[in-house]
Amino acid sequence: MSSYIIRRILLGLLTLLLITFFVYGLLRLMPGDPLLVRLEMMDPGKHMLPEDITRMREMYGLNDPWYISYFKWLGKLLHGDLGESFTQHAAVAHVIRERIGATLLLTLSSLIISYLLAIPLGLYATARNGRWDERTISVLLYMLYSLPSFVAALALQVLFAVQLHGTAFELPLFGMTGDHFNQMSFGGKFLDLFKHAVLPVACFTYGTLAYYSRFILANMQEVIRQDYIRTARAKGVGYWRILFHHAFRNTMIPLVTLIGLELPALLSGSIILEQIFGWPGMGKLFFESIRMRDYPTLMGLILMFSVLTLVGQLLADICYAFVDPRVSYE
Amino acid sequence: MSIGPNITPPLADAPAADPQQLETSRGFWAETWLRFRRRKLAMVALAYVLFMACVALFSPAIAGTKPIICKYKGHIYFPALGYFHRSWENPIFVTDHFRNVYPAKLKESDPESWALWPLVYQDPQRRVRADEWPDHPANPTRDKGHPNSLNLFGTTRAGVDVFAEMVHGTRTAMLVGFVSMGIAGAIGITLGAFAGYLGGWADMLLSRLIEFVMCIPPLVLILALIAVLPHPTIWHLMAVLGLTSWTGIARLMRGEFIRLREADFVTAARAVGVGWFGIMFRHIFRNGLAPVLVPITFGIASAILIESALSFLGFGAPPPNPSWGALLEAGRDNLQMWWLIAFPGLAIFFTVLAYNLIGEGLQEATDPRLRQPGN
Amino acid sequence: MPPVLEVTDLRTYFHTDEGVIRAVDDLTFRLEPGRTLGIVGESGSGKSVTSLSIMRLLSSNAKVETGRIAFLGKDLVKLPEREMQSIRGRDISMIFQEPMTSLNPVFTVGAQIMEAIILHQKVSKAEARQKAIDLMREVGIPKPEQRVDSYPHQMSGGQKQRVMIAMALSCNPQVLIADEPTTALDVTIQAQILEILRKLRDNRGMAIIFITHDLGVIAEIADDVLVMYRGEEVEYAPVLEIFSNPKHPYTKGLLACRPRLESKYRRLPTVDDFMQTVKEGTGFRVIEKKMDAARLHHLETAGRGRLLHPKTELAAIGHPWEEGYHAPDAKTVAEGTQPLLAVKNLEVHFPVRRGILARTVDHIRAVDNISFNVYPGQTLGLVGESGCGKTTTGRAILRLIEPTGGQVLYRGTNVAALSGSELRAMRGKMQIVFQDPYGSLNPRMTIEAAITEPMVIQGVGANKNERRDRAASLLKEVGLTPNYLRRYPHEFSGGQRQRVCIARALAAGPEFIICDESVSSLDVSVQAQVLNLLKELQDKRGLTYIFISHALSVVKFMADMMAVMNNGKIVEFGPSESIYKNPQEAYTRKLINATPKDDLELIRKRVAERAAVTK
Amino acid sequence: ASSAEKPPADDKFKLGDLIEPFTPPLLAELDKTADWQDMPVVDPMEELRDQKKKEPPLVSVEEALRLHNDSPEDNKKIISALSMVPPADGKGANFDASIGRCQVMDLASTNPLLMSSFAEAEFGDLTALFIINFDWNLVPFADANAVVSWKASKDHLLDKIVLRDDLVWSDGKPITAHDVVFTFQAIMTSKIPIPAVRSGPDQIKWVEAYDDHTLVFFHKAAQATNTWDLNFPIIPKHIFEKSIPEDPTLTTSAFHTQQQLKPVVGGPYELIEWNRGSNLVMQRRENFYMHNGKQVRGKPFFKEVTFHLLEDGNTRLLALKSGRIQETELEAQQWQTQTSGRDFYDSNTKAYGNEWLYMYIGWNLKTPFFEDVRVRQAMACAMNYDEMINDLCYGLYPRCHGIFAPDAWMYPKHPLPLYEFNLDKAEKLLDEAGWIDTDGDGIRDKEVNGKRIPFEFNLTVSLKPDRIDICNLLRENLDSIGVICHVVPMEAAVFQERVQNKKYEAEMAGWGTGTDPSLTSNIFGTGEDRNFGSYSNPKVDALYKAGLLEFDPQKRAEIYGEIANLIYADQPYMFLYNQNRFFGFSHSLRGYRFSPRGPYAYVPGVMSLWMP
Ligand SMILES: Nc1ncnc2c1ncn2[C@@H]1O[C@H](COP(=O)(O)OP(=O)(O)OP(=O)(O)O)[C@@H](O)[C@H]1O
Ligand SMILES: Nc1ncnc2c1ncn2[C@@H]1O[C@H](COP(=O)(O)OP(=O)(O)OP(=O)(O)O)[C@@H](O)[C@H]1O
Ligand SMILES: [Mg+2]
Ligand SMILES: [Mg+2]
Repeated sequence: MSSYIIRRILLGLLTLLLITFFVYGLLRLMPGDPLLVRLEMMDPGKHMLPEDITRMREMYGLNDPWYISYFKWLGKLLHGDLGESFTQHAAVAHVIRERIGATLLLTLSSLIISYLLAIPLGLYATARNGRWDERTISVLLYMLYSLPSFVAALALQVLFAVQLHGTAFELPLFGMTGDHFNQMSFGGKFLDLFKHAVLPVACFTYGTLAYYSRFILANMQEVIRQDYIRTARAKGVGYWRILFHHAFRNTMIPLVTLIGLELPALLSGSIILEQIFGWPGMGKLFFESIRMRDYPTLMGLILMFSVLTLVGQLLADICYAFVDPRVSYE
Repeated sequence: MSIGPNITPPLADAPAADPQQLETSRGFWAETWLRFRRRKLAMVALAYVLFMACVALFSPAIAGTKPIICKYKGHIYFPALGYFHRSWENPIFVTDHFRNVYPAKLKESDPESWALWPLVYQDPQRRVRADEWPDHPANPTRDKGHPNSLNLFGTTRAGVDVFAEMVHGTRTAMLVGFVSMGIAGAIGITLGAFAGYLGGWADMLLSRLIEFVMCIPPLVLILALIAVLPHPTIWHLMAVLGLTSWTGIARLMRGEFIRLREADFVTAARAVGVGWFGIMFRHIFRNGLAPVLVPITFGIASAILIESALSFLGFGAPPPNPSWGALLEAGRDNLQMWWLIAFPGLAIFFTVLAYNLIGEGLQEATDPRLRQPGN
Repeated sequence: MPPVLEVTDLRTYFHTDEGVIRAVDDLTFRLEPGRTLGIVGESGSGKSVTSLSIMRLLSSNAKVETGRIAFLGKDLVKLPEREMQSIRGRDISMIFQEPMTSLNPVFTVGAQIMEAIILHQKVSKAEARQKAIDLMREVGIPKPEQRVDSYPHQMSGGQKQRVMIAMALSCNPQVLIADEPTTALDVTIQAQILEILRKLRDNRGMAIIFITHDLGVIAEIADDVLVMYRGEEVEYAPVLEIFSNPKHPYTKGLLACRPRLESKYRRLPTVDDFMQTVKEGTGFRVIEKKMDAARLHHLETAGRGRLLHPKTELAAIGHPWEEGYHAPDAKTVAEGTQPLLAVKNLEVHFPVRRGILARTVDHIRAVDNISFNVYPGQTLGLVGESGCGKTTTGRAILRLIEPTGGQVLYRGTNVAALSGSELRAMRGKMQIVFQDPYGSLNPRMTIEAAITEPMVIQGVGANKNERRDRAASLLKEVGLTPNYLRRYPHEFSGGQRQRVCIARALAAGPEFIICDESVSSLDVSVQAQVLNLLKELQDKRGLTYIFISHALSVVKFMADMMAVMNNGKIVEFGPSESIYKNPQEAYTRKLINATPKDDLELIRKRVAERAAVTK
Repeated sequence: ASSAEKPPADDKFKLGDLIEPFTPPLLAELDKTADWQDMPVVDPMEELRDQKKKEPPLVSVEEALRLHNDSPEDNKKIISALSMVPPADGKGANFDASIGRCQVMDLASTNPLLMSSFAEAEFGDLTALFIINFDWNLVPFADANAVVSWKASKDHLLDKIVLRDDLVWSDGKPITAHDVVFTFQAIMTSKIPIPAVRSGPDQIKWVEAYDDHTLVFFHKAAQATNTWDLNFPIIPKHIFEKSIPEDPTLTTSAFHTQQQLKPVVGGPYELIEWNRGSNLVMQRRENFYMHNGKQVRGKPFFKEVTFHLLEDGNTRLLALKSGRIQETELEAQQWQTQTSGRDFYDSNTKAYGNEWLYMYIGWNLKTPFFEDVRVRQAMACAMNYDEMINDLCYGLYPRCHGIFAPDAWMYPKHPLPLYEFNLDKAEKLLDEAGWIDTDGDGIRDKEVNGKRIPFEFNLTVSLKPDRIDICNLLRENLDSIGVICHVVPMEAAVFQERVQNKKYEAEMAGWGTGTDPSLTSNIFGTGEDRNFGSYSNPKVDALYKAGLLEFDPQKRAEIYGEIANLIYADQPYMFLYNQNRFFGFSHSLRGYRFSPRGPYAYVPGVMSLWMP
């Protein structure tokens, strides 16, 4: 196993190299020019002088062929330097670091909550499959799935931030922290973050429930009719324990795969919800960077996503051997 | 029963056993279909999808401002076909200055003419203006286009009828979902199956490929493609969607194959001499279907939404192209106009529901343990 | 004494696409505490369905149509699921027929036993673990401290079966339903298990329903016997009664055709020699029949005598050819014949892994340096204690497991060196019938597909219809009806599945077959039919078999040469008759002696003992 | 972090390397020859107060707050009442108030030299120090808060400015003429990536500080726009002197990162908190208006100003309605549909300003389709202007009359008549231009360079639904006269690249107004930077040259008016509409007024907002 992991990590580094190389090529292939999209280009009064454009092009290394730029980027990376953002006027590492906390707060809690809800929902659906209550719940979930998040977000904002304004249930309309956050006590900070996170997390979560619970249901149905479930029943094991312990354990391979697939989403955030809730997350950053063709920032983000993706897959693969003893990597 | 001293050797010289009462047996998939047919909800869902397909196919006959068929200056024309492709609408109507308004012009230019009109006189691409059709005022614009008897689902900001747009948008909605998920499913299942079953180096390579594709941000890829493709069309969009969204399916399939390749019945199949292809796709695949059905069914539905997001990036069909997603997008900017969200939202909901019911039905139908009559 | 369990007019039907299957039709019996009811009957006659009906664990398409199952006066048929659940395990527990698929693959066997213990007894985890280890030791699993942490797939068939037994016993139930609990066990272990059951019955007053095909076992343990045939009860009487004075022709036939170690038959009689069934409306009628002399003569003389190794080789293995010692029609393979299969120093080791990084800390030497030859047309019997490596040997020969060392030569070619397509072609010639028939059938393939598939691959049969007809006739050969073709594996009884697997192995027309416990779940009559078929084929087409079994009588009937395995090694190898007559190893002797006996004397003795105990 | 990279030897950092060497004469010499003329030194708040005195409110504040803004008259009333400012002593103003404002875009940097976006400009207005500024009529002046006197030489080549001596940076160090010189040198350094601020200052030949307060600007040429070149923000020399050579990007070194978060500023407010992607808090600077314990400048009205980053229009409106912010820009449809009810007017009001911002569809004159002026005119006839204005623009925008707005001083005295929607005329013009459907496929075509090409072109547009709708309207009309127009919405960057590299056939976009009409020369002048459609008219070129050298306002207006007419006749653009901007204000807010460049892009601008 350990040799497998080491081999995977080495291969992962190679993959990473390939991915970044390829993506860098793609980035440079994208139409659009980081200098031409700058706002200054559209300013009716002050505009960028052609000489300045040439000069900055040189400075940003845009005159080099893309593969040369890539290797320059790589060289810097090996020194632990992600370069400087074209648009944010800061080091890429700094820009990303500023967003990580906010993004994780949103995505991680949403991921946890959605699994915490979806697993019982899926199990419940398995237990009651085909009955009216299960049908109702799943239709509701599908309804939520098709409800656009911007509609839900607005409705929740109107309800909690406007209608309930002044009551105990009031929730902040936007932002991650309240005014003067830095002056708050630890508990106050926690409460403040919590209140700000409720609505975005809710919007982030509800849509995924249908998918996860349906996924769990599908896999459970496969397992629930196996003979060993009958054995467990013969032992007198309670129904829920059978579902949760005996059957659910056998659906772990797809579930672990799914979680592995979701891992990179932890850092990708959501553009729409971040915009609506004024949440300083990674989704906006990524989108903005694409919009502005901010290659260094994009590369920093993609490197991070890629690492996370690879780690997610590796973890999933390792977990296979844990959740199913028949799988081995020797 | 012929159990007795004269045991008939089973092979070589085996006589064709009494073929009288042996029904021809159906294959696994035929039987799946048989069981599927018994699931009422799934069949209703399938009927819904087929209905939508019909709507898509006959959209110009349902809503449009061009006659389905007309006789004009002694010839028969099918101007409504112009909704599928502009060149299918006869140029004579341009030459004769119809300016895309048929009812009055037909009579004016040729009093002899007659025409068969679509069910609803509304256009998916433009606003219907006053006096085009008897007693038909101009479509309301701005936020005034509440659903009414003439505009069943209301109108957009520009006065385009939402009902017509949705009817014609069905085409894209259906096509994008099926084609893109078809591609994704085919690639994902095949590669996942190979990676999981073969293991070893093949798995190492294919898994790296999966990771590689996973790490490419679709947005970047799409924008880069715009540079390469001079005129990206809806087909390109479907291809890109398909080519980027297979990774999850592949991973899930791979997981199932890893789990099942050690199963005894697989060993048994190997012992019988079944080749890798047979083992993978006859033996393992049907047993590992459950986890991939879910992403595929959801994928078909969500492709509808992605399509609109992408055509907004200038990828895919150009703007007057009617699409559910585009309506939702328009509604997003103006939530007062609830009908822009409600109707496409409902359509998407029903589609999600239908695909999922079909998926559920399919999954249950493929499980012979659930074989029981009348259920 | 009031019965713990009373079944009246039980009817359990399956509703399928092909119509209603009356698996159990009008069954009535009662079970008193401290007594054992043995159920015997044709394979597929509804024994398992009866027990599942009692447990209320039938699949969703089955329904108890009428009848009453009274447990201590409560009708289980009508009991709410909640209460039923509390009865299961605690009051009634069950050993399932197929232990391979009945164990949860992702939990260690220890955990599965412990769960049952913790569920019904107030003990801590550590205590439960200790208890589980004790139970495993009790049922004869070697090194239980190590084995508690094994996963089901790491255990041999017999070991899994013992885990099932341990699990069922751990709950201390009032009623134990044991559905063929010893099919995969060698006779010594079987004796040990029977002893445990007896003790539990006698000391705790546990009532047992014991389903088996082995009349010897019935004789050893049962107080009453219920004989089933096609879902119906044909005879229900105390054990002595059944053995001494069977009434129903089926029972008579059954008793008549059980194989004996000392039997002289070349072919075995089947119940069809003693009775005939005639269709009558929806049911059937049985007409008794007498075996005629011609038939008897046929049975005693058909086919060839034993075919032994070449004389030089016999000498080399310590069984030199002695004229007169062997049966008169015994022959040896001509000198210089190339063996069909030569196994040389075969080794298969499984790593034992520990810890998070799953480092290999030890090896289980499942097959430890064994060598033997099998000549064309021969049958090699392979016997040995459960878990000694028989299955592993078989799989390693076919390269279904990569051997750790050694060589397997098939007609002189090294199997390990074959490429993918060559190997596939070779597999057309070499077949294996797996020990676990259920697991080895694809749950999503009809058995028609399963049986015709090898034909397609090996190019047998011109078209679909022809292949189907062939499959149909194969089914008939193994005693199944052709309209089963469209069923899926889960719709069969254990014995039926076993026969499906045999039919599959025969489908491609192989020349060499490994039969791994292939007749263990068959009633004696069907077993006889299948064994006859195998012999017939051997005569006709010179097939070669490796026959793995625990039933020594069966091995003796089938095998020319015999190998006795212990702990992964072959401890004794020679002509089967010589070994039976004169076992050299203590281990072999033990095996032979432990074979259950079913002569009336013994039964009388046991009944008398029982009477003394129950007084 | 990148300091490990060593630049090549000849690539050494040199401050002000873009400035031609020049030895300025002594001040006494200059004073002798220059013939100084006084230039306006104005306290912007005072000017605003004077202005308000000249235009008394049309209604009372209470009435204005009760009004629903449904007509231009109401709009005028509301603005006139609510644009009032407190008297010089600040009576009536609540100096403890804080204001929450929102921005649709985050700041990229807090360094005024790197300023580019609207948000950064507003931040600059609050925190940065400018010497020369301009008012809502786009008339430049020297800011009396910073300047004692401003004199210009008669030949327009010199400007002499004397700074006040009570100016200090937020860290307490005095602001001197040397800071200005340093800033100019920094701007004119090639290694420092200053994208936009350099245009303007690059027309200055030299800046000399004769003492701590006396500055002389030497211009390269005598042009009417010279004073605009002095409109740049000042940065502290003592902060950047050492750090710039180490990190010319101004942003990435640890020191500069710190400076970004806590910049040393010269303006009325200073930054105290900046959370990228979410908000930014500024605080009133004590030592801006107090000097040696004495109040020397007007006290800024707010204690604290917070910028919230709110990209979503609905959220912005909700934030305003629920009182979380006091002012926000509204989208047109919000103005139209979501701000007319009680829930809005109960605690808010709204107003709009006519801006000199026009939308157009630009033709690429280098394509065979649009080189002929008749085709462009035909296009102008094929647009359904009424529907565009009334339906697609909610009737909120006026039609565009060409490159200058009718209320601008440079709008022609005798404008050309506007094109009207007339498909018959359009068809006629197209026929004349040779675009006739010869092959009978319903699409007009023409032989160009021996090849018959159909009239089928792409109309590129950015991803804005309202713009796409308008393009679509044109498409529909063209379609009915046998011209195929594909509306191709494009992501902003692609759009920019295609357009700026002239790889397009037609595009829809808009131009805002600069401070001076001469700035449009780089859009319509032959071969100029932003002349993406390759329009060329020698007369226009000549007039632009003349306009730059003309100092008489009257004559300048005539010149630019003529340019406007020439361009309208040539139709390089199809002129669509002037886009107004809409704002919602809390009832508690006062002092807002609009300019042609929006409500705050002038002085006092944001500084005139206050709360009673
Ligand atoms: N799920 C099912 N669907 C349809 N028929 C079934 C199903 N399970 C069992 N049967 C049929 O019911 C009959 C009784 O099966 P059962 O398992 O009780 O046999 P059995 O007596 O235990 O046989 P064996 O000794 O071979 O295990 C058989 O003919 C079998 O084919
Ligand atoms: N995959 C495995 N991993 C570890 N140990 C294994 C594995 N498979 C089998 N074993 C062990 O190898 C030994 C031999 O197993 P095998 O199945 O060959 O026994 P067997 O002789 O067929 O027994 P039975 O008669 O009970 O079926 C057993 O002790 C078993 O526990
Ligand atoms: Mg059974
Ligand atoms: Mg075995």
